[in-house]
Amino acid sequence: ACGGGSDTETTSDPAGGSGARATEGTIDNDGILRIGATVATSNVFPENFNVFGGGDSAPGNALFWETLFRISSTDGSKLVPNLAESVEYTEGGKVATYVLRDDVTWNDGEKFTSKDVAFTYGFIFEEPGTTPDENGNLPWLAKAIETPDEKTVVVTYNEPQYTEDLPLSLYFPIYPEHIYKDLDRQNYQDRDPVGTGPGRLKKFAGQQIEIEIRDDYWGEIAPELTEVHLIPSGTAGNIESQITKGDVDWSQGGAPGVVTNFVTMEDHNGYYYYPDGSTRGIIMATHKGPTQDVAVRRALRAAADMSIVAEAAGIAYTVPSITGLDTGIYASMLKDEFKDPMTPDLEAAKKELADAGWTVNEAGNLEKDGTEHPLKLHIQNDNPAEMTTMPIVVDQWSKNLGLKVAFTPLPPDVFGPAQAKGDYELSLWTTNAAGGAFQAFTMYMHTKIYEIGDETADGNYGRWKMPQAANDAIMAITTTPPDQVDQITENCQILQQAVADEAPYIPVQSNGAGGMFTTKKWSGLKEASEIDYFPRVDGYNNLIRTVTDLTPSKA
Amino acid sequence: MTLTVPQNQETEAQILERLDRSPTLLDVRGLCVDYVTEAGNIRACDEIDLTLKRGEILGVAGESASGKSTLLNALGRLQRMPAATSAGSIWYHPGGDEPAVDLAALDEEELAPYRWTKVSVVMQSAMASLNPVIRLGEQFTDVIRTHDPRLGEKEAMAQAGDLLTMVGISRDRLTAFPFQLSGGMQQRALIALSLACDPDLVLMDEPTTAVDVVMQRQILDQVLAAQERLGFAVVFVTHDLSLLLEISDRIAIMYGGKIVEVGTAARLHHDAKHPYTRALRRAFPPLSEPVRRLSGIPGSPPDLLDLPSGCAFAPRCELAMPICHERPPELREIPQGRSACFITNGELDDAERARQQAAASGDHAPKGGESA
Amino acid sequence: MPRSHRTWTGRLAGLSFLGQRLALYAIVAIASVLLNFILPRFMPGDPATQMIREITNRTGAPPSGYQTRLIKARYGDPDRPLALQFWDYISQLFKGDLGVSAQYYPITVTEMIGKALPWTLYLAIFSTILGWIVGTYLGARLGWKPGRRLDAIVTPVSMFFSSIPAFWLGLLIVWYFAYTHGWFPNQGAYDNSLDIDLLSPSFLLSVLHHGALPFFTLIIVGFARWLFSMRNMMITTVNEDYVQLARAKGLAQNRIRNRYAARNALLPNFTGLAQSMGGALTAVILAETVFIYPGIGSLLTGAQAARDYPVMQGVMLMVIFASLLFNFIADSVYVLLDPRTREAN
Amino acid sequence: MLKRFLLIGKVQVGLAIIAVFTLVAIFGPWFSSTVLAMSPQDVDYKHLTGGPPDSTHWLGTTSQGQDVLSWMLHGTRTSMLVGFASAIIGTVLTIVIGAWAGFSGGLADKILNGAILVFGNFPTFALLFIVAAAFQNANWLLVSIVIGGIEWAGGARQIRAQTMSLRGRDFTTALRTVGESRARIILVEVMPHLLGVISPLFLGLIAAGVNQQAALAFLGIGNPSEPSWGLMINWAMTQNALFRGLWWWFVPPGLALCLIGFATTMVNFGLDEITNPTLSSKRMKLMRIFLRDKARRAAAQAPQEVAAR
Amino acid sequence: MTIRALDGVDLTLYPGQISALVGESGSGKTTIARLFALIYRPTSGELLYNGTPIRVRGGRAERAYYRNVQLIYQDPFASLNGLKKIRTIISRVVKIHFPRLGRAGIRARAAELLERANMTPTSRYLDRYPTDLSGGQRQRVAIARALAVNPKVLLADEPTSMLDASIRLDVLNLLSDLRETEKVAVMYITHDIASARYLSDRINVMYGGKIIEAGSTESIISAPVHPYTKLLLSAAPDPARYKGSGKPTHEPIADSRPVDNTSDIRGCRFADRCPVAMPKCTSEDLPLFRSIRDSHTVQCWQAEDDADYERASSDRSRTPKNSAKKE
Ligand SMILES: Nc1ncnc2c1ncn2[C@@H]1O[C@H](COP(=O)(O)OP(=O)(O)OP(=O)(O)O)[C@@H](O)[C@H]1O
Ligand SMILES: Nc1ncnc2c1ncn2[C@@H]1O[C@H](COP(=O)(O)OP(=O)(O)OP(=O)(O)O)[C@@H](O)[C@H]1O
Ligand SMILES: [Mg+2]
Ligand SMILES: [Mg+2]
Repeated sequence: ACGGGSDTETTSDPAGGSGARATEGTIDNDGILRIGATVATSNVFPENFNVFGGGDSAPGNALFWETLFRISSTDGSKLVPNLAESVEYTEGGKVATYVLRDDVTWNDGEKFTSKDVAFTYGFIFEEPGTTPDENGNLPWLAKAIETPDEKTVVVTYNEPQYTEDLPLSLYFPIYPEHIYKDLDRQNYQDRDPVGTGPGRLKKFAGQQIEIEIRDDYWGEIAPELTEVHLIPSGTAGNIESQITKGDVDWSQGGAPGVVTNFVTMEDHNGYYYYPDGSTRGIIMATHKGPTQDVAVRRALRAAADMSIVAEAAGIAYTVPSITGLDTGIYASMLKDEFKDPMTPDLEAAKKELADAGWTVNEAGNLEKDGTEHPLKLHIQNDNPAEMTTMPIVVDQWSKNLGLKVAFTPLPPDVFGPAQAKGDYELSLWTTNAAGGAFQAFTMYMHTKIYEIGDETADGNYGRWKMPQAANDAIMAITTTPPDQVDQITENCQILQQAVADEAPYIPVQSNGAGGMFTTKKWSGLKEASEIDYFPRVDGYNNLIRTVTDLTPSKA
Repeated sequence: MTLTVPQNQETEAQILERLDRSPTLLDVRGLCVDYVTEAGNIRACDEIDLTLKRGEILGVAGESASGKSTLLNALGRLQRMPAATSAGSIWYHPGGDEPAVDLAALDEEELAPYRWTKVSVVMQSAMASLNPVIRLGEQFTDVIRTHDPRLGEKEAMAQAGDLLTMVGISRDRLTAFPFQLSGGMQQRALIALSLACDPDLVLMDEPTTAVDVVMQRQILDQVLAAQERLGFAVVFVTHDLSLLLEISDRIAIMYGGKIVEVGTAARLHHDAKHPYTRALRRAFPPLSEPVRRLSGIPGSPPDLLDLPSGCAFAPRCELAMPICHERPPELREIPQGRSACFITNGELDDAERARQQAAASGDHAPKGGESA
Repeated sequence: MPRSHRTWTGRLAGLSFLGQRLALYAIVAIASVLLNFILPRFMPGDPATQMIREITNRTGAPPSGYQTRLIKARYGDPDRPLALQFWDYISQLFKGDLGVSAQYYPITVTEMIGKALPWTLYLAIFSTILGWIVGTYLGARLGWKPGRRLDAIVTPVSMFFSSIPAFWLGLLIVWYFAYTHGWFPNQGAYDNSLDIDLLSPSFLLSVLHHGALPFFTLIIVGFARWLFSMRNMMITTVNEDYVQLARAKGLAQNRIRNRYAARNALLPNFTGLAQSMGGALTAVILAETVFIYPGIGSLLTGAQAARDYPVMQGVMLMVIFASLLFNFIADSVYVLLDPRTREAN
Repeated sequence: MLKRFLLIGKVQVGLAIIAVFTLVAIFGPWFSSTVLAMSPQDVDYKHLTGGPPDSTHWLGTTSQGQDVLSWMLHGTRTSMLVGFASAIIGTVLTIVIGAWAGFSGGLADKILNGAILVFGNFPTFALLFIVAAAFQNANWLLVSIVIGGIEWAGGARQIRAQTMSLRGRDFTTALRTVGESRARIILVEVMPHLLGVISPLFLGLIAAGVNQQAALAFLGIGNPSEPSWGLMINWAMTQNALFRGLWWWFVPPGLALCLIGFATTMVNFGLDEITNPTLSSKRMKLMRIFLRDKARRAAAQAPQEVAAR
Repeated sequence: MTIRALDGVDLTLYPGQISALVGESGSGKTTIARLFALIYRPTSGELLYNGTPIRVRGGRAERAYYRNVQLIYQDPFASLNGLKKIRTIISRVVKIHFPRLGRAGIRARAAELLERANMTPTSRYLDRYPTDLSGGQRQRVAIARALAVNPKVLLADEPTSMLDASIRLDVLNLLSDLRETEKVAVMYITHDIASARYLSDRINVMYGGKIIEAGSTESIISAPVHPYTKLLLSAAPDPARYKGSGKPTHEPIADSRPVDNTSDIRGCRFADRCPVAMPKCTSEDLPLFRSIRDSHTVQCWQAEDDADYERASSDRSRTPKNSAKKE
């Protein structure tokens, strides 16, 4: 990955995107950073920053809300202190004690204290207690959250929760108690967010959101940056065109072909792609159809060259290892044989099929014992990159194995429920979540194997029952304190091996954050190796970190 | 309202004398009108020659599709697509010392001063002739004021009111829309309108076919009364020969786009020279004469796209002679009118005619019969 | 009959015509409300389940307990009897409450439509009226003297124009004028940096600049049908007896054309205008998605992508009500124009 | 009448266009697989990011290296299928409802006419949009049923008016007074008279169906695995073809839509010229020629006259 | 709003006779014909056929009725289905009423019918469409169709008014011949009193939904009593009064409003136009006067002082038991 800046040499990394070739800005910097917000097709903003409401909130809310920790983009998703200075787990992971910074103020001038954290976590974890409910589930908290002093918060769980700070850091920012305590939190339309972040809402202009950068922010932000404007960008083409024209400085995402089109269009244009540790892959049903046979699964996996697919997508993503884990982020954890991106092996694929007694018949269907099994690949039709890439996968199966898999894009409403029910043999979805060894395989825990026909499946849509050893390994990770890295790695490698052997899915893409930018006005986006965050517009803390790094381009 | 009824006191001789004295108003020479259609050009008026005197009431009768309306529209320069005057002239004599003008040669702008002040029209369907969305009053005043721009709106309206009263419609109907009047009233309003600019000639195309006999009679009375008072000439087109006989000074009979006979009402009544005229006369049962069995005209009207080479009527004519099938007879002057029949127009000398007639009685029997 | 009396009854006749139309529209409105209520209930899954899955998809994890309970409380109990649900729906509707957006909870649908609708109306009304004026004017010209060279060129060309799907033409125009050449903006109703201020010239100019492409597209695809109907009606009208009579009267050509021919030929085009508003909204909705114009078309497609049924329903209702309103306005104008509806005997 | 209708140039052009598309719908996929040896799904790895028309890909390739021409050929089938199916459904509804209302009179007519008015005043696309969106992933048949089921009101109004006038026409009364049964009057005697109204309605509905389907597919409603013109435009748009300048991807399907619309406009124009001869352009042309000849003749005569004097 | 199109009409048709029905537009002539053809139903009163009341509604009974009574329409261009061949048009009727005739029989019968309508040679017409025929020929086809059932009664509603003068007479003559050859009763409806005189044996004069005067053709023409009949006679064009003949034309005509059928008027509807109206014309019910010498009847006070007429009854339009019958 790379970033463009006035003082760094531009480089080009085939996997990570391509940076701006020009090193100098061309437009007078007016102190305003304009960020393209991906707002579907409508540029009517929701005028609401209450992220605890039911629906989407306005873009840019990450400039107001911050979490206690943030997750490092390197080092196996370590926690990095943010509003909290540290956390300590005691009593076997059942008690978490947070120490907070004391130089933080809300943007209305009030001081940020432990009661804000207690308030926020209080409504996330709900009523404390020690008796199970009718379903036999214990409440999260054993007792109410304590605030011994302004800087300290003590959370007491009923069970060990070493991993709980990951979701908390990803999704649950701290809210001001003095504002929210008397409000109906869920139904409150927050038009004037009081947060700890650097932003203070200037106004909702009809077609953009104007946010001022306050002086009293606890972090550091370039003094030249006075305002951030969030500008809707209806379609991928529009974002690209706006950036190219200099109307927008930076935007998340990248449409298919961005590396070949957009980046070459203007010297100032740049594009990056940072994997975030999660993976998209083709989930194969282990409960029905020919994919019940592990040989078929492995053959399908070995018969497609995902690097060609990645190239066609043109958004500079990388191909993960055969385990589904990104080869960069998980470099330190991956087994040696899995350290490289997955490669096809056509001969092996054919052999697998033949050995297991499968043939591909005239019609291009798998056949065994005289019955044929047509296959369909279902994907959700609203992702342009996947709409571009999956036909190529299908075509490869056809060219390599003679297998005619029907390419079947479906609208989310049809795809989602049917996938949850396990109706599909092949479907494209997120196979590994971001956030460390546990998160990466969390959906395959034995507790998350669902009966077919169930409405939810927690991601294990293929109903893969991992070997007992692997399941034991993942359970062990949850009870291992985060600092015992070696033990975690060991368990993780057991999981890797299980996935490599049983092929519950075909990893396709190292998911992550792509971004387009121009250095006409602002530069300073850093190399992936230099930073421990993702330069993204959404996701708490990332936006602030990114903005912090930006400096005006030299005219 | 009751009108004075025309008394019909003139004798035929008096009528002829009156016409003789009267200066010529319109002189039509060789007028041809074609309908340009995909199937070919239909000549609906062929070499029409006609002279109209001032104050004359000329009736035009004939079967359907014989070209009556076409002729009338051509006289008023009112043809619309696909009709076009293809030849001939319409000389209008303004009277006094002014030279005659050929109306057929004028373009729309040059015609404007002649329209309505010299020649006005009454069309067959009053309902269709009045603009449904303009109040009656305006339809009067616009023409009055166009031709006499000095008049104010008020005076024009007053004049329009007078005209309406003349035909027995109360003047407060000026504010009405045409659809608020009954059919008879519309027809009368149209007649009033035609007189708005004191024209020399009013062209009337079946102004009474859509109404009842009683209403028809009433309208006619009004037209005739106005005509007697104002002295304009009338060309009156209708199917109804009985009616024409009652009101016209002279009558022209049309057949297949040609005028086949012209004569006074009296002459046509008892001494029609053309077999077609006689057949047409017989087609109307009398009201006061004794009833006898009458017969219609055999065969069907000619197809204008495919006219026979000789006289168009010959295929249906009992008296057709060989020559009738060969070339068309000319429309020639005869005493008290004109005729286009070889038997009566004097084109053939007596001997030749006798020879032809002898030949005809040989194979006699009308040809064609029921050919459709 | 005294004059005052006649106009009085005349007015009554006009009113009763409008009354009938109004009754019809009321029925249409009721039907559409009913449809609007019933359709989402035919759809697979209830809104609450929908919403939960939505959140799961977005965040990668199912919503926490408090969120789930909240969602269920908000989107109604699917087990409540349909009649009662309908009653709730209607009484909310009467209060102007179209519900709450699922996508942008807790923002009300009314607020969202309130921001979007003016832009759509602006596009729809002006493009339709401009297209109508252009088409009708050209049609009247061509129909007055048909068959001339201008007619021979303009008519077939506009025939082709009228067949172009608005959304596709929009794409071509965006591609060429906005992307390739950058002469016009490719999204938005005005410059992002401006505030809505109807008195500021720079705002108004910006609105015009941003509206240029959508207007151009809508007018190109819209004007032709008016041109045909006006042209054909004009040709027919010119052949009417009353126009011939006007000619015979020796009136000035202009007067014949305008007062006699065009005025009467215009009437069907007016009815057409009334009926076209619904269709015009359709074209506008499609065009908005192409031009990323912040109207209800964008709102609708956004809502459909996000399965935001409350917004979809609200927008549909607005579209229907708006087109009924236009119908009614045009009917009223028609009554003014055609005395036959007003003063029937 | 029919012959005259078919002789009009506009009608010939219109029908020819529709015929060509129908043929493509029938034989296109076959042509694609045998002559081009390609299917829409085949990927050309040399054109993975889309390429302009060349000798192998006559209409270029999409951004996933698929052949646009193959897409067009298969898309024509879906689009025309929807066009015809929705037109058949719509026409049947149109006839049944319109003729029933027109013939029965009384209460049945009142109710049916009410329905016609309601549907006629309904912004149909709005309805179509919700209904189609409700049936996610609707295949061509369902889309056709929805389109046909919504688009009948305009036609039914015409048919109703026509049947009412036919019912009042003397010949139907005459048939009653010779003892003919009512059903036979409607089906055998009156129906043929409606053909003149029905056939342009049918054509119009084909175009409407094709267009509505395209509009829906363009908005991403309908079945994304059935290639159709609207889907092509939708994919081109969502996959950024506009910005990337892959015009060959979205121009052909739009042109096809234009042509279908153009064809029906032409046919309807021709029909207008038949029912209202004053609109006949052929006649206008003949008239122009006639007047020109007349002017020439007059010009030729004038000098002769001068000479004669 | 109800329009009383017919108001207490008594009308009798006799076999082998032509009865004319004349009257101004809107007086109810067509309504009578359509009543007889069961297209409309009377609101009160009854229709008698051969003395028995007609109470048929659809189906077999209606067919049976149409075997006796047939209607000929005014407009031959509208009354024949333009898309069917003449052969089909005629043989269909034959088939309905004589299904047992068989294919060949029906064929022969169709030809025979055309022959009776003077359409010879029949082969020339059988395979044509109505659009290929002239108006007179079409009307003859319509008559042939009506004859297909061997009707006893022919109702001819202005059968010639759409036809050209030159062919009108042929149709009238055909009707006249049928009266003799088929002994049918013909009701001839017309505006044209001259043609009524030419064709019919009896004339009924209608005004405002009533038959105000009826009698033999001769007596109606030569000795009309009702002022409206007189007006009708004088208004009709008569070639004998040609211009230059010196013959005086008609009497002046009062402003003629069309009859207003919507108001419920007592007495005579013609009173407001009548030159000789008296107060009692509208204040009392109208009596019916009957000629003492023949069947001439008239509803007008003018007959009161006439020695030839006696009072038959008072106006019965208010009494419900009127009948229109055919015998
Ligand atoms: N618009 C037209 N297009 C083509 N032919 C026409 C047109 N109008 C009239 N004709 C033809 O011109 C001929 C004369 O028609 P015209 O209307 O003058 O007859 P007419 O004597 O007035 O008949 P009618 O008594 O029925 O009014 C007819 O053969 C008719 O078919
Ligand atoms: N369908 C109808 N609806 C309303 N009123 C009608 C209808 N048919 C006839 N009338 C009215 O009934 C009265 C008699 O009409 P009818 O048609 O019998 O008259 P008519 O003597 O045949 O007239 P015409 O000579 O014009 O044919 C008229 O006042 C007419 O307005
Ligand atoms: Mg005429
Ligand atoms: Mg009648």
